[in-house]
Amino acid sequence: MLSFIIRRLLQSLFVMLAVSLIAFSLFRFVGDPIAQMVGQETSIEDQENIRERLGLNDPMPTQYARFVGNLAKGEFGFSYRTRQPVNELILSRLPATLELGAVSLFISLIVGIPAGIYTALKRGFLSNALLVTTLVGISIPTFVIGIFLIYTFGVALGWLPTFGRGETVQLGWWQTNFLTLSGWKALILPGITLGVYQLTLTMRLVRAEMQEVLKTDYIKFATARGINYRSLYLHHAFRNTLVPVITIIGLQLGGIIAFSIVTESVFQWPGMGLLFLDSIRYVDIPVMSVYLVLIALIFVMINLIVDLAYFAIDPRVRHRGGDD
Amino acid sequence: MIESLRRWSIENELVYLFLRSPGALLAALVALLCVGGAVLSPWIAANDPYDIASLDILDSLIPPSWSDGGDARFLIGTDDQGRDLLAAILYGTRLSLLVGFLAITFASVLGVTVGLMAGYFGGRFDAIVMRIADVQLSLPAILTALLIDGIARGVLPQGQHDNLMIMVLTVAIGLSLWVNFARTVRATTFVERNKEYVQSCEIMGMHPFRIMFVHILPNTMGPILVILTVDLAVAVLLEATLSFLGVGVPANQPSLGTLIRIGTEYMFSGEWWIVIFPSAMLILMVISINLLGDFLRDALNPRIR
Amino acid sequence: MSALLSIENLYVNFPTRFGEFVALDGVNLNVAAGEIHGLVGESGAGKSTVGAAVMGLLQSPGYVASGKIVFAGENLVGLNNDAYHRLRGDRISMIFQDPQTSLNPLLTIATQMIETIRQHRHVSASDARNQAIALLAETGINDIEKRIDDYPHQFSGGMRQRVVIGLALCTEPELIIADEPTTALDVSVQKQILKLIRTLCRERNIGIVLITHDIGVINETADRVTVLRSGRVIESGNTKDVLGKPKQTYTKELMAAVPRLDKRLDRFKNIVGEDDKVIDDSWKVPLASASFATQWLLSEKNEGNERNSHPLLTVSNLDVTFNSGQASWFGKNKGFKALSNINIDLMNGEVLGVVGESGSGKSTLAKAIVGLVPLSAGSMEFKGKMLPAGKHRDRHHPSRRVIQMVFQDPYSSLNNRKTVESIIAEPIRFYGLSHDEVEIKKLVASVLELVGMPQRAMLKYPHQFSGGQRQRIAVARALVARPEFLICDEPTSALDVSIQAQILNLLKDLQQTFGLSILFISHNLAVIRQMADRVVVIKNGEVVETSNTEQFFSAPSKTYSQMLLSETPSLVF
Amino acid sequence: MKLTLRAMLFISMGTALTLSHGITSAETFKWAGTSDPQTMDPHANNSAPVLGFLNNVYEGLVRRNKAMKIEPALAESWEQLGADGWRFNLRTDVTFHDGSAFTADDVLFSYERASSEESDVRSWFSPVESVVVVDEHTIDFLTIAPNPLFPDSIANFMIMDKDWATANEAMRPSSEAENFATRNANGTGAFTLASRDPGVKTTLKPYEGWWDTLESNITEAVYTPIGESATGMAALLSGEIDFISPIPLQDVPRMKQRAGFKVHEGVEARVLMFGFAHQIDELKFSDDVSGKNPFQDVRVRQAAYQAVNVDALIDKVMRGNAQPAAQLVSDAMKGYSEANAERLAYDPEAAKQLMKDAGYADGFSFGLQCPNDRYINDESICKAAASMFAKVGLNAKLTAMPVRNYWPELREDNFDMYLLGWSPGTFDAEHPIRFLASTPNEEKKLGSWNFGGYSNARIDELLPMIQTELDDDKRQAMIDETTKLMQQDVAYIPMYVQPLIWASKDNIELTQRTDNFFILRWVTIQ
Repeated sequence: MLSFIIRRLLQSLFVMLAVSLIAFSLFRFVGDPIAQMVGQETSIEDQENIRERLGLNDPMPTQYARFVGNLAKGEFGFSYRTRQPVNELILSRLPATLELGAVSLFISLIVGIPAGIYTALKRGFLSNALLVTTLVGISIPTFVIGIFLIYTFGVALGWLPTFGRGETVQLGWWQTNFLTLSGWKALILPGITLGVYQLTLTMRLVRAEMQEVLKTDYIKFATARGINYRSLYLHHAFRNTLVPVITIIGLQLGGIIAFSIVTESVFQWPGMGLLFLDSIRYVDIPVMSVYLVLIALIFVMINLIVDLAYFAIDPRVRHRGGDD
Repeated sequence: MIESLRRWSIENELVYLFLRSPGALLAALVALLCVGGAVLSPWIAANDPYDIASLDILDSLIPPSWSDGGDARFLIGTDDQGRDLLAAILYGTRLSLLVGFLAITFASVLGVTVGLMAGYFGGRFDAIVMRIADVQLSLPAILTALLIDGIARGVLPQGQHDNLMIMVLTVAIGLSLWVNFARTVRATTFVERNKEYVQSCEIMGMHPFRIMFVHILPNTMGPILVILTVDLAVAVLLEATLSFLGVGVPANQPSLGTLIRIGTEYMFSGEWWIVIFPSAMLILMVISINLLGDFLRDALNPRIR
Repeated sequence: MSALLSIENLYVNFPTRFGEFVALDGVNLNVAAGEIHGLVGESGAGKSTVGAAVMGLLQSPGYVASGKIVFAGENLVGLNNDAYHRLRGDRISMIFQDPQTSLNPLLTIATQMIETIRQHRHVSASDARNQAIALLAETGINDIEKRIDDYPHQFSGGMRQRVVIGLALCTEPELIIADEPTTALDVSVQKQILKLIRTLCRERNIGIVLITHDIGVINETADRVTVLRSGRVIESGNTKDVLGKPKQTYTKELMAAVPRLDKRLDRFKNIVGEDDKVIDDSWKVPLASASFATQWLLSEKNEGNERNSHPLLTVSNLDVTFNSGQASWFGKNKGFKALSNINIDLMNGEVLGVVGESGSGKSTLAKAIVGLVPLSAGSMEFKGKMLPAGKHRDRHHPSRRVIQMVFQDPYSSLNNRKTVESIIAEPIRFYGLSHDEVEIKKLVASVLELVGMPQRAMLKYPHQFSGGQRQRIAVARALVARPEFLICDEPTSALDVSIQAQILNLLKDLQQTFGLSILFISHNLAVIRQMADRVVVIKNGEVVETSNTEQFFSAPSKTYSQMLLSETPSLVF
Repeated sequence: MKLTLRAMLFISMGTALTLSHGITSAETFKWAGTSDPQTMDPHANNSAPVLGFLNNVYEGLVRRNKAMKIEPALAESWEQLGADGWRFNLRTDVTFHDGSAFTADDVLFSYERASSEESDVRSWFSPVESVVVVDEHTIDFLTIAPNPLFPDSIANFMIMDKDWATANEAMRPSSEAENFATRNANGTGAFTLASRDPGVKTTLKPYEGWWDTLESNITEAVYTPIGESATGMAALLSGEIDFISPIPLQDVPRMKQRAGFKVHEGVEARVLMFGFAHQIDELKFSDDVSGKNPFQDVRVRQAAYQAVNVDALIDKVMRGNAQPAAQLVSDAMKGYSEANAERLAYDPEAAKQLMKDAGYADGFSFGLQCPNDRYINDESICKAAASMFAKVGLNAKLTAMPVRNYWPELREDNFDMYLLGWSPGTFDAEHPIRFLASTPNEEKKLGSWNFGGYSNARIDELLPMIQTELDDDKRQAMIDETTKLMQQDVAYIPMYVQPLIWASKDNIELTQRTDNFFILRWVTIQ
């Protein structure tokens, strides 16, 4: 178990190094940061000076080594755009994205799982209606859903805010939406926008897995023993779908964070996705690099948590000692 | 004709199920219309929206022909450049589908090859490939595409850039989708490689690649087919999203996504047709592809991870 | 004796795209309390459908078209699902075939037992637990107080099946449907489980419907038996009468097809026709015929086909260890020793039988010989030359052609996405035995005919054939390589007895015609007896005994061999 | 369970609190723009978003009034010291937001800071030789050469408090890591920086101790950047913000009709133009012309000029919200050349003839580079223009890209023709001549944005004379001559002056200045 975690962490380190290397070697091509840093009257000479000062003239391996070295020392550098320390900048945006992600994940699970179970068990109008509705859900681009929601609920009906986080409360460095009404209201539209796609995936996955599990011998045997249907479906069947479902949900979290770029852009949600888009616009290499490494870290952590969840759910994995 | 179809449907379960699924039939019809319209767009569109010489800025923003100020020449109106919107949508669909098809081709070739090899060889190779897949997964689709696009803009010679943009998009979208194929094919290959027909090939001394591509590959086709369909929808959406974020296809060759992006700028200005029609087209197309994917998934019932 | 269960004129239909399929065609059956009623038949006979119909768990879209299922005086047909569900487990229970898959892997034995008990009886959890422990102890699980909180995967196959039986019994049902309860088990375990079932039946006065394809099992266990074929009852009555003095032709043929442990037959006689399907013989490749195949196969005379006392294959001190030395992230893996110190000689033209229980390593031996697994020690010699093992065997090594293999599962040994023609033609092309496409086509057709298949089969795909037909195709594929040495790894264990008899006949014929040397692997002693000249018994990766077949079956020298023989259900009446 | 209840109670109390907090005074003004000012340091970034925003917090010695004319700010008055430079007499009653007094030392400190290596605005001070503190409220800026426009050129030179900067170790503008002045401000302006969350929200509050009288009745101003224009529009329409700048042109007609909102239209200082690759000897992106550069032929350039239907562009793409331009500055700028106000007529036939005369009767293809996120409808303008070019045989291969790639691309000379918008930072006609018309010369820092390498010896000769001429009429004559030369050469194709389109609720009164600065002290809420 411990050796498994250590092995995972080592592998994760490799993943993160790879991501940071890729990230780093790619960003040089995104554009010229200097042009974004200075006004139009700055001379070429001065621009060159800045370039030199930032070390942008060094060979790529040198820059990468410096970047990794600094990361290892816990120095994340400074944003080219705002000159703020990158860690501070990202940390200030992290809560917004995580809260949005959590809400949309919550929406996708709270609706997706029951709907998935229902559609797996029952055929009929409601089941088909659910399947078709959610199909529409994955067929509409996120940004169209977002704009549509803004237009309907923000502008036409005026019920919900059209952008931003609303009032937030500061808990230490964590800025939260969850403690104010306006914060909650601000979460609804982006939460739905981001959650719809995941909801559909969750529902369909739960449905497929349930159908699969329902065909197994142990469910047939449990049926033959007259276990009541509620326990049969929830205790016996659904529990057995959890391993694949958790795997996919883990992967989805990555998707949520990625798609939050679009959602955050549409809703002007001040999270990491918006920060990343701004960073691309301004060729803010330090922010982009750290963002991607952080995404990789989150992904790796999710993977690890998913693996550990297997231990909790599946006794076979628990006893095998988790060699993959 | 009907009789032969009936007989065919009895011999082939897929055809049998297909003919009995109204949803799938309808979806296939819509998809066929979309693809047909897209492929034939040069012949059925009233004008060529890529031919900038034929555009007249004075024709821009004309509403659909049935509304006030409409123009009979432009059935569903024109966009901000004076393009016939219908023609632009047809061409845009063509481009979106082209990118989609190329991307899933790229993704499937890469993913299937990698998945077959990982599943067949297992061990170190498998571990390394799956870690790379992890890296890929931790750079979610949009990020990958944004990055690739960024690089391409940086490294490709200007002028070549536009021509290659479609290739770049293909690679970007393809790269973000190959993992699906790789994982599924790998899982299927794990199962297949322990089957005795594979062992019999091994005993004969057949080359591993021949075993993989000639013998195992056809047996993984069911799941691959489903992923192909689903990912085609994903690829088309992804292209639209990328175009929405402004990193998609070049401006003078608008895809559906670009058309929608342009259209959203007219959301509050009353020129609703610029956003409604391309969106409707995109949604209709993606829904029908997804419906087909659904049908295939249920019919072939492969385990998809 | 009043019937506990009485099935009257039951029709079960399955709508398919080919039209309505009649799975049960007017079945009548009576089971009394305290009686084991055997339900025997080959695949497709509808015996499992009977069980499912009684449980009210017919797989969709199947339905009861007409007839009655009267259980304790109540007709179950048309009972609403809730009432039926209350009946299940409570009064009627079921035992499934595969103990590996019939227990929920995520729940402990205790959870599953207690839940089932409390589902039907108003008892406290601790009472239920005590009941469960008592019951499981009764089924013969040792140390049950400690093990009841374990998960299914922590038990061996036999123990799991005991748990399954415990689960089926825990609500004290009046009737149990046991669907192939021992098929997945080794003979020794099978014997114990059958004994357990019999004891429980007697002591608790439970009616049991024992569904199986294994006539030996029926013979040893059932009080009465019903023979089913294609959804119809062929014959029914006391086990001794039906099996010993069959009245119907089908039953007679079926009995004749069962390999006998007590004597060796040259050929099985009175073989049941494959199916009632009309075989389409009209399609032919010009000039193709079985005799052409024979001629072609014999055209290049192999010296190994001469029956003599020169060893064709010598295996010396062979060890196979899995996962050894494979570096994991932390330290080395010790590995699992599948075979150790194996010494075997196989003479030219001889059929050597290898027998052993599951996990004994007999398949690993086959894999080692064909080069699929590496050796960790020892060596092999083939035709007097070193036979490189595992990866050291060159892909073009001559032995790759002359050693061919027929696998156990005809459903997985043929590639479903290839036509039969390309499956059989592949070795011809691959080994360069012929480059003339016309000849290849002719050969494929001829070999098909040689193994008793219509030539037209070459146009079809494997999934269009039954298991026996597929196995014939697999034999044809092995044959076209012009092998000198054939390895048959459980070639008939997935087949019905009548089909098994046909395949064994085919192998015997081919062996005689071509003088093939065969390594014949099977867990079924009766089959070994019919096929082998000499027998090797393997247990836990080691050779227990090697002797001539006749000698082995009349007087086995080792205790293990004796035990194996005594626990195999026999047809001696 | 009890705990959860308590938690819920806590949450509902929290919401109640914030609800009551939410009802703020009517004078809270919420406004939005496309991008966030990158820094609060007035010397760290010479860009309109930063300088425009900080004009509300910091002040210069002089400032521009509503009509863009220079008026006294921290300097009560100023006078020319002959040819040597300028003397500024400072106000005595000014305090910084932290209460400390404003003196000539602060000006000297700010000069040193703004002209330092790390500063992004040092180019403003290239004509300055030295700065001398005369007394506590008098300071001299001595220039290298006579500089008639010096006070105009330092309208955005903002004064920082020396003690505050020193105490907070912000003596120099931040170049890499931020310093205290990046997110904090201590100016003398009408508003203080109350809070700053970069990229999210910035709050300003009126400064009680401001030396001037405040027109505005705002008690709090909250700025939010909103990148998506549709989102911004939605926010305005739903009433969440009071003001947004800019709004998309296409939304103007609807917006004007909507009850409760109004549109503020004005003209920006920015002129949009196409530039040519004058210098290169061979087109880089042509499929059919090699070995030569047709744009070196003035007839081809004129053909391109006459192929563009600027009126149609303004009417359709700009929705009638722009005025045509014949030169590189708008008529609101100092030095605008009245004598050269006429554009060449749109005349595709003439253009075709010119092409024929130049030997390109069948036309040729070339690369047209365009930004897609820099100017209003920039990409649409290029697309429309490309189709106009195509009609006379100029087959433009259009590449549109984000500005982050655009400037590097232009610097690498990867274009045959390109789109450029120029806003003269000094609001004087000399500015574009210096940057766009003089022959590129890195040493003298001339022609640094003259990507195409246009060169005219006479203009190079005229520029220094314009820069030092003190007499307005003589100076105007020289500018007229330069403008004429550029028109003759068709150095650029000036098209139109970009509009300023702001929108607000109709209870907002404000003043729109051509530099696109949003000046809060002129905003009142009714």
